[in-house]
Amino acid sequence: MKIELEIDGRLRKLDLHPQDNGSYTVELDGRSFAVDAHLLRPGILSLLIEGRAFRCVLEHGPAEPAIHLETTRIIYRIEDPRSLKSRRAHLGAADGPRPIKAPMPGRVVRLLAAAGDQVEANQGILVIEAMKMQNELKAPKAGRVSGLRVAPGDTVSAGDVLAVIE
Amino acid sequence: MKIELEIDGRLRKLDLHPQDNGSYTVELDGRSFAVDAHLLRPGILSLLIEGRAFRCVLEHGPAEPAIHLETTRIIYRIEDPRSLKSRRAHLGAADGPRPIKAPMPGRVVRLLAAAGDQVEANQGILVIEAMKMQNELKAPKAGRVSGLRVAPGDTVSAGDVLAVIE
Amino acid sequence: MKRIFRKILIANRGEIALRLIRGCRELGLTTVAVYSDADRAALHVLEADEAIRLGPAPAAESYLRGDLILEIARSTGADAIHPGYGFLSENADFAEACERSGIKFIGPPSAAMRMLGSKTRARQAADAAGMPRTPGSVQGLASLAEAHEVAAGIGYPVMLKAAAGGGGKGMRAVSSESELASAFASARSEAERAFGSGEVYLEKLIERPRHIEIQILADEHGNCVSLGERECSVQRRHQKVIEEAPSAAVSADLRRRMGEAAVRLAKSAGYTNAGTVEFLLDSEENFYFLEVNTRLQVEHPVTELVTGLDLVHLQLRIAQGEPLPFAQDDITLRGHAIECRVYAEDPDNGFFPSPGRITRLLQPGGPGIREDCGVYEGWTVPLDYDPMLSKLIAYAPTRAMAIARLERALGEYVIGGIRTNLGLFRRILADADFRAARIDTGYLDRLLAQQHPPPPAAHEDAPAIAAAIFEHSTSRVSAASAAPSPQVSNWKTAARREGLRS
Amino acid sequence: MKRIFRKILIANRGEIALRLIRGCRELGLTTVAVYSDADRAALHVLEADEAIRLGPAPAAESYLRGDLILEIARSTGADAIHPGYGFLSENADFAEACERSGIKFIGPPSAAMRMLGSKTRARQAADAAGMPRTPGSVQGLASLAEAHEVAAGIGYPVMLKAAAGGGGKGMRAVSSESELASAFASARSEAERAFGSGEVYLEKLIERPRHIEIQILADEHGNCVSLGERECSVQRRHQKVIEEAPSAAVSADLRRRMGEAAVRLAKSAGYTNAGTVEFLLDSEENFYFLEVNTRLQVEHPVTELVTGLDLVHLQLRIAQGEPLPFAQDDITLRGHAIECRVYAEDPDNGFFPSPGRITRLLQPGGPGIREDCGVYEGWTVPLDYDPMLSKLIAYAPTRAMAIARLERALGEYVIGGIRTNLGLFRRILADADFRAARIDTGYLDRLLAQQHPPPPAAHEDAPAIAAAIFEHSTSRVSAASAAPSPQVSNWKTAARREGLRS
Repeated sequence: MKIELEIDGRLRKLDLHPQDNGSYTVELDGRSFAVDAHLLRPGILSLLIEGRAFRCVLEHGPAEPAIHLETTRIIYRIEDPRSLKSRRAHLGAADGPRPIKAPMPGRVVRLLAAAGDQVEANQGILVIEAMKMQNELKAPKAGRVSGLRVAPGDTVSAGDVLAVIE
Repeated sequence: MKIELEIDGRLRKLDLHPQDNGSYTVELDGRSFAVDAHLLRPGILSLLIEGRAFRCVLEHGPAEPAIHLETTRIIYRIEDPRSLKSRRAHLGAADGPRPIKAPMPGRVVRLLAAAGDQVEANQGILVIEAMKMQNELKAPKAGRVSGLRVAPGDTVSAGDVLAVIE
Repeated sequence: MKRIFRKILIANRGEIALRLIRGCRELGLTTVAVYSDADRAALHVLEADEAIRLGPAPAAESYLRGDLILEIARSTGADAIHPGYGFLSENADFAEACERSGIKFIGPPSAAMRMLGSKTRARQAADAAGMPRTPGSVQGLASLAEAHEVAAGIGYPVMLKAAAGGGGKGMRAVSSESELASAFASARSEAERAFGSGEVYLEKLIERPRHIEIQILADEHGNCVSLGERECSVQRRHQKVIEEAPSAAVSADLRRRMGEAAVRLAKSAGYTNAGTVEFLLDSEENFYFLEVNTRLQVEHPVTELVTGLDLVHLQLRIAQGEPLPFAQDDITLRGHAIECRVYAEDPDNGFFPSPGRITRLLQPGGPGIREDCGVYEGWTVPLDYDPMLSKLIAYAPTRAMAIARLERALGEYVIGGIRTNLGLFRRILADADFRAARIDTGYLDRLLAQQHPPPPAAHEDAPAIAAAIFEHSTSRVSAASAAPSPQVSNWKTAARREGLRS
Repeated sequence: MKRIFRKILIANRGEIALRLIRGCRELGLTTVAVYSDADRAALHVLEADEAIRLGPAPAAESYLRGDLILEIARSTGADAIHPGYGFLSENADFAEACERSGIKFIGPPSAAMRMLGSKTRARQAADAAGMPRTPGSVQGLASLAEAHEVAAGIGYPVMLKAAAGGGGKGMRAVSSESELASAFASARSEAERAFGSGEVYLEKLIERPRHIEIQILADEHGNCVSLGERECSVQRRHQKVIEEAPSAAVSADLRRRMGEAAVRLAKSAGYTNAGTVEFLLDSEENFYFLEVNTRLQVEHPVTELVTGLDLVHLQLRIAQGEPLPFAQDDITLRGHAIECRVYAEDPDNGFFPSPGRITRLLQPGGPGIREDCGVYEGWTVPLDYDPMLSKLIAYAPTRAMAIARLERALGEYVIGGIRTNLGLFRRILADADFRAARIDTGYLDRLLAQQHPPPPAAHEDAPAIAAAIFEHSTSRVSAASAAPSPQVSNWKTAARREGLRS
């Protein structure tokens, strides 16, 4: 089974050859590993790679999937090898308009910029309140504010696009 | 929804009338309760009955289902109201032949009785070993040993009928 | 007066409500939980003996409704109310309403709360008790002119603080005269907004102070003891993040002197039950009275671990009119304890709160680890309250071993579905200054201002291999659905795929 | 000799393997786990840094394969082997093989193990060290005639014991001369079968003794200290069930005298590292040497909690050649700790073992609770090893509060899918004799012989209502499968129904 994924900012190509009893031969970027894998529960994997032991915990939340491995949390994204479109869309989006999304549900407290304003990167655009704290959302790049769709007092959900910097 | 169940040795008849937000009116043996129920996870229920709070944990193992409630574990059995057969079979089995079942997987170590022997209630019939311990299986009632199907050295699974006392 | 409690109403939520339920149960007391609509599925509702709905999610309509809580105490036959921390715990009016209705408020008398609850009045009490405090005013500043006068008298830099303050609100550091006017105006209006009182006062700013606080216990028979100090210098925006006991900066002699000062203040105010006297400590071992917290603190477990005592049990016994079961000389400290406040917030993204559903929870255990946790796998952290999920506390013979033990426990800990500050603790615990106990109240903000490299990868390829195998096991399971096992359900498979693709 | 460890091989499984991994990690040491085929999915494999397969499930083909384990230690570059308890931990041949191969065995020298491992040789050593023991033989009985002679000399009742014994095997109480011949024959043959040696000896039977044991620590520089006693009188068929520290029956003076005797014996044997000297204590406060366990004990956590020390860290430091970091006078006991050994067995059905899949695991937490657990929700307890799942330990200022805390924690604890002895602990902790510490090694068997009423129902109707609502929510979910949520899967629904109907 061939799998292509983007992990920790890198594209990796793997080929899994299942053997007996949960062991695999893995080809990864041209190298070959013997791997022993055992799923303890859905989402919790005991992985032995050449004698080294890893506890790998799959996180499936509202955002991208992630692997918790020792003290790190690593986001990944499975690529469909037959479709290059999504990958291009994902990797090539640095220059276009950038949205400001609500990172969590909350209420809009203040607007710090107006539609049409020219702003610097990291300039505060609006403030939302959640869990008794006020949090400033900043411009991801320099540009012009557009599509500012909320007003003070509005309730927003995680992932809502609140404004776009063009 | 009408439910009939056998619990803690009693037959109980309930009628659940779901209200809003997880609350129910429960009719039980002619009385009526207001109950607020919230499933935290599958099998874990927070139950409020007239202000009293209960943590109810459903156990579904190889044997009958059970409820863990505070410090007790209570076995139950849902009865199908349209079928009296299973209930009769279940409640009326005291006098007939009684099986001796393996309570856990293990290996037979010794036979203490032979097929055809007349035995007392609680007399040892055979010994099986599991988890480094030897455990004597006893006659559930006085009677004649029949169907002794195992020999020393045999491996047995939980629930296997090893002998019958007639 | 000797009282016998049978039933206690817990006027709180989250980890502290659960901790109080446990403490009550261990003393044979039954508990009444109260909950808002956001908390119907919370652990404290699950674990209490009784549970009564308060109202909608906002605290003002639920956990702050003292009238409703007193009514529930009456109707359920509760003998006493434990307020925990936050919410009504320092509300003298509520304490007084309890006193009037004959239901014991587990905490000090309302009169002592009023005397010590206002920072300006507490500063006056400190003067009367002869304890050191920062130079500055002991009453609210009537005008900007008065502020200028006081600041000139003690010299810049100075701090403006709200008399009713807490959590850093209404607080401004002022480094020179030119900044005073605007700081005075903004501190007043912020205090007015936050506390309904614009009273502010002014004190000398102590440079790079440590935050050291003394735990006291006082019974209703005139006995009062101190249980040593906690160091809470690791703060972000005036919010404690890590607390420990004892402090590496406090010698036995300093501990004795600070403890005596705290006890003197408590006695002068007619204080009873548990309380905390907060101090700033400068680099010359001078300590300055800061404020009194007239309640159980979030960080009380570190004191419990080094003293071997249970503060909640003692609160309950004191409130029943029992004398303290020990004298000052019986208190000995042993070992070292460190607490991490685990929050639903994202340190990699400006510490934004991160409410939502906890899809995975693997908790640490074993020797020397205590966790006071208020959540479970499947719980949805609500928007409406503070984002604390849990307190992870390590105890060991020495500070170095307590750090090592916390690092070990953090390595076992996984919270999935929401972001948390677990990674921040790993960073702090690995920092050379923290390990050497070179900390002050500005320490964490300085650390966070530094660039920090991401933690080293455990293995270059393991994450990619794990992701691929999760994906492979998912597709294998789908194909083999003819033989379902409790381990891998078809539905879960679908859920995992959705997770992977989203 | 000073050694520096970097990597430790853990030659064990279950909770103790996990506890050792944690101890190593806290000292910055990496760990190598070994596992049998039955344990591929075990926690110790998941949590170690490295993991190597040993062989098939039977212990003789895996955890008892000293040759294989040494080979793995060599090939992984481990500096030392920690044997835990059981398996190879008291195997002097294995310790000697480690010594020869230059890999440190974390425990005493093989010579000390040989001297103290045989009960008859240990009795000779006790005599040489001038410590009290039960009257009787100090060598194996050559014949029945010699047995008659010794028994007549000390008077009936007497005990026959296997020199290589443990766990009650090869042990017979003999109340009169007429029983001796058959008891002698059966003890010999049982000892031969169990240990490969039929050597038995004979000692005076102490009536209703308490089992009291002293923990010692000895370094390689001639220092040896005792860390107080543990009381392990609550036993079933000579297997410990509940252990506590300190013992309610041991005064400070008795503790000092028993500790001194234990240290004297250890020093005379050239003992190093952790060890336990077991005694019987009669009702007149006379103590009698029983045997030495030349390893870490299952019940070491209660000593850790009352001394504030970490025995695994100290074992590792001693094995690296470090001197003990404290002297006898530095050891103080504080508070009370009680441990429950949680087993997969069915107390309501003759204590039959209950291996199988753990379908539900809710673990207690909060103040004063430590759990050293070796299992997880979803783990299948294998047939092949002893049935211990976990150790639940409570610490509190007093024995009464430690009992109350354990009761609270047991109320939070749920293990589903297999049967456990959690209910037995609730029964013991509620028993008036246990609460008054009126216990001896026959206490639990007497308690179990009594009829006992089932625990009172929490609520007459709640269980039936809960069962009905579980059933109702199941059918509702099936109907509403158009909107699946992570909480309730269709597959789970099916599984629950099967459970309900089976």
